[in-house]
Amino acid sequence: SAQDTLRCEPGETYTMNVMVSSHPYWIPVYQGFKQAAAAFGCETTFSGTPDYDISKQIASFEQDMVKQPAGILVHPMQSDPFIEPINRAMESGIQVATFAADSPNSNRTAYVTSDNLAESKFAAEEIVKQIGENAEYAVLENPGQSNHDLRVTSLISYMEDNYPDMKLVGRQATNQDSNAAYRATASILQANPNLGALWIPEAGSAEGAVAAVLEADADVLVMHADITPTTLEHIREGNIHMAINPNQGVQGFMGFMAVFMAAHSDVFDPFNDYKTSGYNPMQFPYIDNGFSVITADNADSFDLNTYMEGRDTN
Amino acid sequence: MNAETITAEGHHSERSFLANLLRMRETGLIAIILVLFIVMSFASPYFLTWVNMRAMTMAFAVEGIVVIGMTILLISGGIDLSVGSVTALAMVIAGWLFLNGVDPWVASGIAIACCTGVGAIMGFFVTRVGLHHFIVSLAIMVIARGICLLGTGGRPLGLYTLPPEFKFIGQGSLGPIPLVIVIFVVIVVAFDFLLRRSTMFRKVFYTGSNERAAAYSGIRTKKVVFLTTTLCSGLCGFAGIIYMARFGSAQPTFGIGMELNVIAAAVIGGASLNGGTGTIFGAILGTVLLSVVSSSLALLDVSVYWQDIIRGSILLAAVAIDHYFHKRTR
Amino acid sequence: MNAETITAEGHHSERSFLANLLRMRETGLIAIILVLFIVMSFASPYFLTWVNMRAMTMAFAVEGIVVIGMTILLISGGIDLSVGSVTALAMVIAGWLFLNGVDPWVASGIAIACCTGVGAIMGFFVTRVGLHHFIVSLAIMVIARGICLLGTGGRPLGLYTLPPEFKFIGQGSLGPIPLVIVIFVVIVVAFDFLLRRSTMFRKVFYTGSNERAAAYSGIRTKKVVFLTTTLCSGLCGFAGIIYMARFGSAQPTFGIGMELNVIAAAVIGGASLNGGTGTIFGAILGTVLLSVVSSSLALLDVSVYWQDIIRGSILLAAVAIDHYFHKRTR
Amino acid sequence: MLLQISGVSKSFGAVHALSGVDFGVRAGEIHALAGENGAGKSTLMNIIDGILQPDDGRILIDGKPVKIASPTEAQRLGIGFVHQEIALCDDVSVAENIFMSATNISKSFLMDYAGQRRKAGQVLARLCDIDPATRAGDLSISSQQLVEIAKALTLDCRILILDEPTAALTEKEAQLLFGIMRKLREQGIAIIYISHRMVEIFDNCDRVTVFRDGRHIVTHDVADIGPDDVVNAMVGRKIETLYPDKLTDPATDTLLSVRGLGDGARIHDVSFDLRRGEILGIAGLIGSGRSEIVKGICGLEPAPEGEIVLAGKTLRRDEYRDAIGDGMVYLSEDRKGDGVFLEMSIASNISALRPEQVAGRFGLIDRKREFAQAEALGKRLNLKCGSLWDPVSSLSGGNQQKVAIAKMLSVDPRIIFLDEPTRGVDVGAKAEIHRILRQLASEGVGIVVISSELPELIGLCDRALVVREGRISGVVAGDEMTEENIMHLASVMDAERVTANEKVGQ
Ligand SMILES: Nc1ncnc2c1ncn2[C@@H]1O[C@H](COP(=O)(O)OP(=O)(O)OP(=O)(O)O)[C@@H](O)[C@H]1O
Ligand SMILES: Nc1ncnc2c1ncn2[C@@H]1O[C@H](COP(=O)(O)OP(=O)(O)OP(=O)(O)O)[C@@H](O)[C@H]1O
Ligand SMILES: [Mg+2]
Ligand SMILES: [Mg+2]
Repeated sequence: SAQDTLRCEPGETYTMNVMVSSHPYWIPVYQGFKQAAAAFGCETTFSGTPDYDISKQIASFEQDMVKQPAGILVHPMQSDPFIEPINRAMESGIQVATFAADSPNSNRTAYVTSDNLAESKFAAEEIVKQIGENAEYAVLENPGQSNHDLRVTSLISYMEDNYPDMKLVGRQATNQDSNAAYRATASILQANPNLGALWIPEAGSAEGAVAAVLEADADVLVMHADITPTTLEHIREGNIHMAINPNQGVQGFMGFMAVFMAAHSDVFDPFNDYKTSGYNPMQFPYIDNGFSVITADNADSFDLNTYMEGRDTN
Repeated sequence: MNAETITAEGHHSERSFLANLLRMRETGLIAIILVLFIVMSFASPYFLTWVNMRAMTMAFAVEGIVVIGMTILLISGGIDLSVGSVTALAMVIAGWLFLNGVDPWVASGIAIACCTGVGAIMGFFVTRVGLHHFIVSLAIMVIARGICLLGTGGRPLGLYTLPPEFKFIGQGSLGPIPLVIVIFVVIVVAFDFLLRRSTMFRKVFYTGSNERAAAYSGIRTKKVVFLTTTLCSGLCGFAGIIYMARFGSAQPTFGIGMELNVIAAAVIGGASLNGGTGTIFGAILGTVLLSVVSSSLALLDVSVYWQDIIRGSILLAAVAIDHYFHKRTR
Repeated sequence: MNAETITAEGHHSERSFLANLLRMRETGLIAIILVLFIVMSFASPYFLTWVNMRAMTMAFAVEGIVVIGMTILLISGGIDLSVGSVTALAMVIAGWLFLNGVDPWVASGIAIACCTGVGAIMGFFVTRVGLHHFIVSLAIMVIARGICLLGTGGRPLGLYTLPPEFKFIGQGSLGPIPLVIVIFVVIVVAFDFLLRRSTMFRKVFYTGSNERAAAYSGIRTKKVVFLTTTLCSGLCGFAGIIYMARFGSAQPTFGIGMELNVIAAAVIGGASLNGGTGTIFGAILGTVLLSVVSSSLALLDVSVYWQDIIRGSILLAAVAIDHYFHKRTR
Repeated sequence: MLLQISGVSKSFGAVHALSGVDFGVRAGEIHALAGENGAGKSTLMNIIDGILQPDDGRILIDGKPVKIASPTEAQRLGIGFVHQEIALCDDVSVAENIFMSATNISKSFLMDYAGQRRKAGQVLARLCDIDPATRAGDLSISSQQLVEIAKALTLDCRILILDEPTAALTEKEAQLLFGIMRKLREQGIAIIYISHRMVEIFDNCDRVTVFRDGRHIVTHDVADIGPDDVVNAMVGRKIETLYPDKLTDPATDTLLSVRGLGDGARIHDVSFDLRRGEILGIAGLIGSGRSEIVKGICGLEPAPEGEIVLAGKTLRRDEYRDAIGDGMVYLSEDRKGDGVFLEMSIASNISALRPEQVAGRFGLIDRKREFAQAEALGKRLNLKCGSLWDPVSSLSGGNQQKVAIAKMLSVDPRIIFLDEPTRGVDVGAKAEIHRILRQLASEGVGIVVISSELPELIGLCDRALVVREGRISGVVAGDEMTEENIMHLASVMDAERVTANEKVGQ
């Protein structure tokens, strides 16, 4: 029966593969992945490379393949280099789905991600709601990291398209370094006494930016994406207006579902050509894991350290 | 050859103040910074404001403490790639202890002691085992980062519950001047003076200039190198604590890439990578230069993609000009 | 004074093969790697599989080409922090040209030439202006990264439209062996031979060992340093092209932090940071060691937070053991 | 005239090292160049070799003006140069060092290690027995000097410059070198020979030129003048006595007593006494272990066997610091390697042994006192320099040596061990140093001098120990202190070994 089919065989393992594996972003994702796996009696492993190095991540992906897991949920550091390894894995019977970054030209069965455009659209609307549509704003950024880039560029173009009177007065690269963010924000504040809002695509820079805003005693609306304990506290205290956090748990949970379902696709016989064309019938071109808005009111639910109490990172 | 025997009274007496200034190691650098200040004060009306100066100083003050340690280590002939990790280690250790109920002052003391211990381990591998500073500190950089990650589970520690009198170190002001800047200036002046004048630090120069000749002068060169290595890590620990008080958090990933910035500042300021030369004053000027450039680019809202190119070029130009200046006046 | 010391040529003297092997610079390293292999093949059934070996080799083969350039540069007394940026620069230039309609082979040629030019600029600042390699290459590292970001707007260039015969360089196989590995082995063998035996590369050793002595013997030491600097950047460019062919994309942020890995590999393999010593064979062994350690930790599912600590410790242990070995046998 | 220099000038900042110098060398002559320290000899040679460029003046070879831009150029013109300061590549073999120039211009693509080693062996055999496969950095200073000479001999040159080649050599090697020089002269090669040893000049050279203060003073045939004239031209005054009077009535109380010193490897069972007021010499061949013995006493190198008693107190000898604390200092033979801090100022070099001495309260260095100390000692040693704050690297070789000696004197030591103290020092200063040593001795300071220059040893010392293969093979004093006796004690066994080696070599 279907219920028996949708359970793991003993020893059936699913792997989640990432780059910069020590980054805290992966922690709730992997928790979601594990929780989903537990529900189906599956085993999981967490792998990848601690380095920001594509060769090493590919090597670790290939090593995962050596162990023949049932499926791999991968965060490909770059899309194209992963085409060949992902396809090879698929050919050897390992189902692969991507999350948070995609390899669209590969044969992966699914892609789970946050909608960065929706995030920045929400942020833009919130900024306009708070400071009006005739104001100055600035952004910090982290060039080269695609999701951060997207959060910044899409917010700017959304503003240009919908609120042409909003003026972008500062745009600084801070590369997730709180001290660099402190320096950049201090300068932006100097150069633009009428600055109304600051949009930051990640939390590391937000920590430094808030310090600068507080020091300059400036009345600037700070909003950022992702969350750290420190920015959370700033939200509680009202120094940061709000943060937008992707639903990492959903990302991991749905990521697991995607690979698991692909590995158990025999339960499914859809109305299409999969049999003759030979692809996996369980295809999800795009799953949006949604995002949460963190404000002073709900901040208590977003303390990762509290969440992780009694849970195992691996 | 008309050089009279011992004409050397020169330095104190005949030469004028200006001539002395021109011969100083740091003159070229001061000139570059001045030019930058003048250009910037025309380019941006906000540049020469008290608030901007304060913000710029705050941005390099704590890193400046690490630069001091690095400069002394460079003079003794060493180098330390682990400064960023060790700074983060201090934050993580102190933060972790604090969250586990230890008094923040005690926790900070323990953290600084641990960092000093890390320096001692490096010193051991360099002086006793005989390995090169570069490779030892590279390994320690990786290990210390690992400990940071292990201790925090990779997650930043939120330390907003730190008592206000502790946060005062990083966030408070004495009158209009932030305490951080006061601490920084005191440390700079103290170390600059010591390095120029004390017999103890003179041995650092001897050791870095020619280790064998120093040993043949009865200096325990290994001890000197051991101590400078330890001092550098200890100062990193101290800097880490100030960062923690300032940002109210402990980030395990703090300070990645800091080492290159710090070494660049020291070298711009005249420290030689071969040991034997360098001044604290110069190194701080190097820090100021790098920091002013970054702040100015931000103030002028230069495109992010151009910033790296401009920063790199200014770095190159600064050392080249300084080198030229120095060669000419010597 | 009858102690015959092993110098580079010592390998083919009268002494027995075994005795020679024991005295070789690389013996300690080979022993460490062997032990690691034996331990790992017991610890993981997947370790000694063809697929795993291939994956491990692929992971370091291209970086190994950069290691060769760095080793030669280190021997001549230099160092290069810009290798990662310059590798990325090659990818970006070639990728950009290709996307703008240039034939990929021509584009690659231009990219390699540009990287060689970057090396020439560094060489100029080092030999003509008289700056230190460390600081020049640091500045170039920042500038080259800026150019990469500027050229791509910070976004990776997708190059899956590269013609298959071009991709073959990075993705094809000769029989069971990937072409990348073949290229790598050929380059290693060629440079190892040249460095040991050719008169041209001996001058690199002389220059690095004592620049003055070499200059007094009529060697154009500046030219030597200029050429090794240029060669290193050129090899980075070549590596960048292979990466591009392999990954079918050009990433402006590629190779951040690569320099430390590459220098560590060369130093583990016996290259001195003071110049004058080093072998290609040793440096490649160093690369193998670092790579095998990384792969093994991943294969054993060691917690990421422990991986750094273990990697750092093994790095430290490897140089210490090697140093001890080498001191004893000399 | 094979080589003609006319009107060459060179300044370093305010220092005029050479002012309008004329100088010529003929093919087939050995031309001595003499002058005080800092007279500009090495500077001129560096100009001839293309290392420095003249500010003014011309260089003619075979009557044709040439511009020598680099050592490579000089090599092409047939100029070979043995530098005053040793410059070898420590990391490579002796053979490779010797053939470095050849490698540089070699047309062949691959190195011929075996051939180089064979040929290097042949060249070295004329001078000493050094294995050409040895790493150059593992050799003692004197052996390195021999390698430098061998290196120059392999050059196919028409003009050979030897800048104080014998400063670190003993009589035996020096004589071998002179033999070679004479052979080269017969082949029509011009040799410029720089030395502060008058005997060498008068025994081996054809003509002599004297420089003073960067100017050419005279050139004479050696046959026409005597050593006194040369010295007179050099220093502009007469040197009364090169060596001060010796001790007339030796005291009997012992200052330092060494018993059974040994390190189990290179030195064995060394025992001797140093009496108050005497100057004790140590003689021996290269590599006999003279330096090792003295370093062992000072704790600079481990010598666990035996004991050392200084004024009745047995010393602990863990490190050199202890020795300094006890008032024993050692002047190294390797000036550049472990004598001076080249990039640091003269004043801070002189205060290096005990910076506390020039410090005021809280251990803070008082620049005035540091300066005064350097000034006083510099005057005493007749140091020639621009400013005392200039780096030591700006000094001539002999003046660097004076800085090293001043450093020793700065701590008012009880015992001074000097390893080749007058290496590279000119006659005037040498006499001055001798006078100072004698004066110190008479003030009760113990003086031990290692010197490879036997006339100096005999002229200066009251007694001399002779060392052979790490053991004391004899003590000579008074009339017994002759070159023959010392050489005999130093080399009986060695001579046998050398002949044996030569047989094997053939
Ligand atoms: N690089 C330099 N910078 C400054 N002054 C220098 C430099 N080289 C040499 N001099 C000065 O030039 C003068 C001549 O030096 P030189 O080395 O030619 O003397 P020398 O005759 O060889 O003496 P010695 O017998 O001691 O070797 C000295 O006063 C020395 O201080
Ligand atoms: N570090 C070393 N390792 C191996 N052998 C050494 C070392 N140092 C010196 N020796 C050798 O020990 C012997 C004694 O050297 P030492 O320098 O004491 O001789 P010396 O009598 O002072 O002669 P000189 O200084 O004129 O060479 C020499 O054969 C020398 O080559
Ligand atoms: Mg000289
Ligand atoms: Mg000796």
